[in-house]
Amino acid sequence: MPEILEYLKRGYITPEELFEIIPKPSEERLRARPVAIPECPQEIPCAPCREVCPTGAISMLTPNDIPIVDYEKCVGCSLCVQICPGLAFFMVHYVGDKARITMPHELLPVPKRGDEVVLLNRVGEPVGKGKVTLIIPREKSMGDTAVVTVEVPIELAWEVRAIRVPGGDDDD
Amino acid sequence: MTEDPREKIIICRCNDVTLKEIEDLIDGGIIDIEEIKRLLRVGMGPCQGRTCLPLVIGILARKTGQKPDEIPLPATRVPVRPVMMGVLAGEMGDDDEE
Amino acid sequence: MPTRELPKKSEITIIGGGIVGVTIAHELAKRGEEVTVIEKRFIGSGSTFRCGTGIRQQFNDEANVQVMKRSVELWKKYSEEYGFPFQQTGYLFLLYDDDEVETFKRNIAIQNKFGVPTRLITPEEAKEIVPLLDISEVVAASWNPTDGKASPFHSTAKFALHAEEFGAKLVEYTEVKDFIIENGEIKGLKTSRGTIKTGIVVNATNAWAKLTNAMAGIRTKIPIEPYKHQAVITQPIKKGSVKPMVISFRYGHAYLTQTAHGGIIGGVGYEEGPTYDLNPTYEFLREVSYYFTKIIPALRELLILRTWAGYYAKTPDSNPAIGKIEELSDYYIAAGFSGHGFMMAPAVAEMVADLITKGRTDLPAWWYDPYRFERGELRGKALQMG
Amino acid sequence: MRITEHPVLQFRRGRKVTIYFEGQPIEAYEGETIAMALHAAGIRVLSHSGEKHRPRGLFCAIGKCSSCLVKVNGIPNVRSCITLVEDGMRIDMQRGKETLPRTVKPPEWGDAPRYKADVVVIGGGPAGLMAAIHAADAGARVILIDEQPKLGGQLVKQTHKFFGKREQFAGVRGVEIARILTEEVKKREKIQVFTETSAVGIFQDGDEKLVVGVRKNRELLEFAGKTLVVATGAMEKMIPFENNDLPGIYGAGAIQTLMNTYGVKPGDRILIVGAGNVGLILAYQLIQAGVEVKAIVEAMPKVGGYFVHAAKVRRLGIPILTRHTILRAEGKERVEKAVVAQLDENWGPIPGTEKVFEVDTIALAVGLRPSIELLHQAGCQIKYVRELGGHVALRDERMETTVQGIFVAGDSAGIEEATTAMLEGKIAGIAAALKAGVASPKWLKEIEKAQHDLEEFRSGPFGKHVIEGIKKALLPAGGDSNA
Repeated sequence: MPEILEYLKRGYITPEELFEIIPKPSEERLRARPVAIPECPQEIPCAPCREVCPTGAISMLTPNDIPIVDYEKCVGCSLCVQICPGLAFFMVHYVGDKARITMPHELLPVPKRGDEVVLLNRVGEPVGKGKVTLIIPREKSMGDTAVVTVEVPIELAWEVRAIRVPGGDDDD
Repeated sequence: MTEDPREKIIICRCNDVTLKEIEDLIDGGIIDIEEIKRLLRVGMGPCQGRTCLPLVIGILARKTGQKPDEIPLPATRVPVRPVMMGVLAGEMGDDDEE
Repeated sequence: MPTRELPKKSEITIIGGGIVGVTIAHELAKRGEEVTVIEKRFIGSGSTFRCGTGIRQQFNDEANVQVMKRSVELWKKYSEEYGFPFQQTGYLFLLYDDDEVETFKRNIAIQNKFGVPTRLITPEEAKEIVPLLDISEVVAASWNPTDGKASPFHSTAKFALHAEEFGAKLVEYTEVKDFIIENGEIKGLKTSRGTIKTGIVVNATNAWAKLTNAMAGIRTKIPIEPYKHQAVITQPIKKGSVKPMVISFRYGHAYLTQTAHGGIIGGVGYEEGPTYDLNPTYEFLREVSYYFTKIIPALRELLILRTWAGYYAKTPDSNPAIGKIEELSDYYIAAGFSGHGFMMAPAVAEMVADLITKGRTDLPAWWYDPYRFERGELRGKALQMG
Repeated sequence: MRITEHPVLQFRRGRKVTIYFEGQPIEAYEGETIAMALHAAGIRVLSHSGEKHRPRGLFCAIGKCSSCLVKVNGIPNVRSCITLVEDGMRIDMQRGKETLPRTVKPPEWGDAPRYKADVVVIGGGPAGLMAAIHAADAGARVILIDEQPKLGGQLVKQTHKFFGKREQFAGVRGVEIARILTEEVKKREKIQVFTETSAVGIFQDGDEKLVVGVRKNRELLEFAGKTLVVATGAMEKMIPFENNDLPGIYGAGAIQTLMNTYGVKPGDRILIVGAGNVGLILAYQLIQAGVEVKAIVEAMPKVGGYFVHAAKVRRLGIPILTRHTILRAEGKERVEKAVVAQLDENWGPIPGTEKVFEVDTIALAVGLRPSIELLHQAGCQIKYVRELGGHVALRDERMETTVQGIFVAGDSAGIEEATTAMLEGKIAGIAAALKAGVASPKWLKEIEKAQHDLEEFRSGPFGKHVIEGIKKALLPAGGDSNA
């Protein structure tokens, strides 16, 4: 039996594991403008990200290949984040000593711009607080999924992948 | 006497048949699914065996070393859903006074 | 527990492990005979486990009344000795007009002559026995409280168990492929598990009897044909809701009763054949529902869980062929029960065992003479349900 | 316990009515089933079993398992999960086997109305809808029957977006796909739709296939078609563990029905068994419905479903315990606890690794198996194929079974995805129209395109597994299905 990949045992992938599969954008690129990061390491039959990308930045020979983003072509429009059925696309943008993480959000409540939210890592642990800088509500989203951008300390850029909004059911 | 946990594992809900009852029968040499059905009434309730017969096939396969595809699936007969006799007699529901 | 090991030899070999084959083996073994049953699948799997469970003495001819009277005695005796459920909950024939009443009066006279306590009762008395009945069209009923029903599974299993205790061998999952015959004498049988030496063979294969006869090379005309007979069972209801077997010739030759588990079981006279097809049909589903709800209207709210079919191995006069076939020594047949095999089995077993061990029997075996078809001496048609 | 706000779904409830359970008034809404209304009122135990007197409640929620029988207005054995509430309805717990009412009029014989079409499609899920649409477009008069009040099958319970390509609805939520396809069906005058109608048998009637149907459990209908597409979907598997019949243990589909169809919270704290796609998607949907998911346990050493579905629930804090199984449920009349344990190499629980979860609900997402009852009854040759989820009908490349004129599509042909179900439905629908002699041969091209799309969709590692299974179920080409 082939070795079972660690991320399949755990159900999440570490940044180190991810960057063995896809290249990590350069610091320079991360500072230039938001860049799309697919956390989609498994070959599954799915292609909408490639199909919506306005600049053809996502390469994927067949729908069963994993998406690879050409970071230079990526304009940071977030359409892939909006459409991705697996909610596996994120955008990262370094701004000063902060990073802005753009992520899909399909839970209630949907935060408002300026709200402070709890930052969650890939296993749902709170790792700090951050401010919402942008919201694309569901109605305006290409893929019927609200997209939230939060500003986080730069060292958490590759940790934060979800938020908890105060006032939600599981607010603590 | 300690309680056998298998007595609390329900294989057929309709007729309350437990894992123990089925395994005991198989241990006693009854390995024909049709015979198991008739003796325990497993799969003969209102769900018509939908939930339990695949489980029985699994148990049989595990205990007898047969492959699941070697165990014939018991016949499916009409009606494949339980139907009220009055309906089959042709009585129409809507103009029926109750 | 039945085996899959075929013995090398057996004095007597019975082909067919239904209730008839098993009770014959039981009776012979009890008498000290060396006997083996060979069954294609498992004991009872042919038609026995598909039967309607009824056991009645209400027939319309002397022979069947006598045989069934003896059979009920044996059912009672063995159910007590072996501990399987046999309930004398009676048979209730619902009668709807004077002609029917006249016919049943004649039948009752025959039954009473042999001590079967059938009597004509009023519709109100019938409703006391089965309160759910619709008696608005019923003018009388023929009621015998000593008729009954038994579980085919448990009774056959017990007969099998005790047959083995008496030394009989029951070999399951073994198919007889051919007869070994030398100079008109049976020497053995070839089976899917090898050969068995045997001198006496009983054909107890009922629906498959003509195939077995053909295998034995029998030329005597014994017309037994398989007919598809369908049955139905409903979701269980409170026990005691329908105690006796209820029969209505007016409504589709229907018969229905309640099983020990609580479901309403039965069938109607809808029958197809000759055929080996056993697929239940839409027509049956509709007819059985209509007729059953005519007899017991409350059944209309009850869910049908399953239908299935078994064989009525029918002869032209609906009586079985029981006896020795002379063109081959020693070959016996007990088949063609036309839907009565389960109820008759214990008496038939006695009859066949008598014929094999003593060459004669006190029971009226002549009525079932296998040669009557060839001679054109058909019996009066046996009263057949369904 | 009704859900009022949901991130994806909107619940439009009917008029408020009162029903009585064991004499107690309970608030319900028109359009709800009895079981849903009782569940919303916190009632879990609906009966005690006939033989061993064990408490029983809802399990499948779609009228198949008969675990939810109650007495309604004096009539026993009513499946509460598929019977709609009516104002003033009296519901009582069923205690073993019940008596029948004594004074009832016998029903009169009535001939069932017979509806005729070129193609009869059984099942209005993704496969059946696509079969009906394409058969109609290819020129066939179509009858489409489905058991549920709404078309869409399991799609109506899916809040997640689908995979695949955009022309195959990738990126669109299941509920939305159901709505789009239902609209497409309604647009076509050639399609006659019968909802709340169960097919109870298939018969050959001369040259025609006769499907016997029962509408709303009370009305007998007959559907005759030249050809037939069976797209009856799947059924959830059950697993043996102690007290696996305790009220509060539900199939994943039942939980989706509760929360996504009827807006009723299945419970407050839940354990999910199974980390395949169904279990993972269910976990996410539960969070969306405001239910606390304690954990997902999975017997395999890895997540069986798509990784992205797992990552989605992990980052919301839900643990996935691989190599774990459920040992038993505990509770008097309903689930109070779930005990799980780690598994060793031989799939045996390791003593001392038991973990107890305080939950009121256990969701079983341990796999699906094809619903083949009608195909089996109709005489189609059936084979056990592990890769396809269980017993399936043998079929050729156009989805025709061994019974000429009976086609199969979707999960009832083998457990896969809604996307492949839709493609198979398209193939079966067109092939059924061709076989019925009403479609022009140019439609063969559309079949080829769908076959190509299927091939593409299945070209990854997940599809390989399915392809292995399909090989085992595929009849040799060159049958006379090329009519």
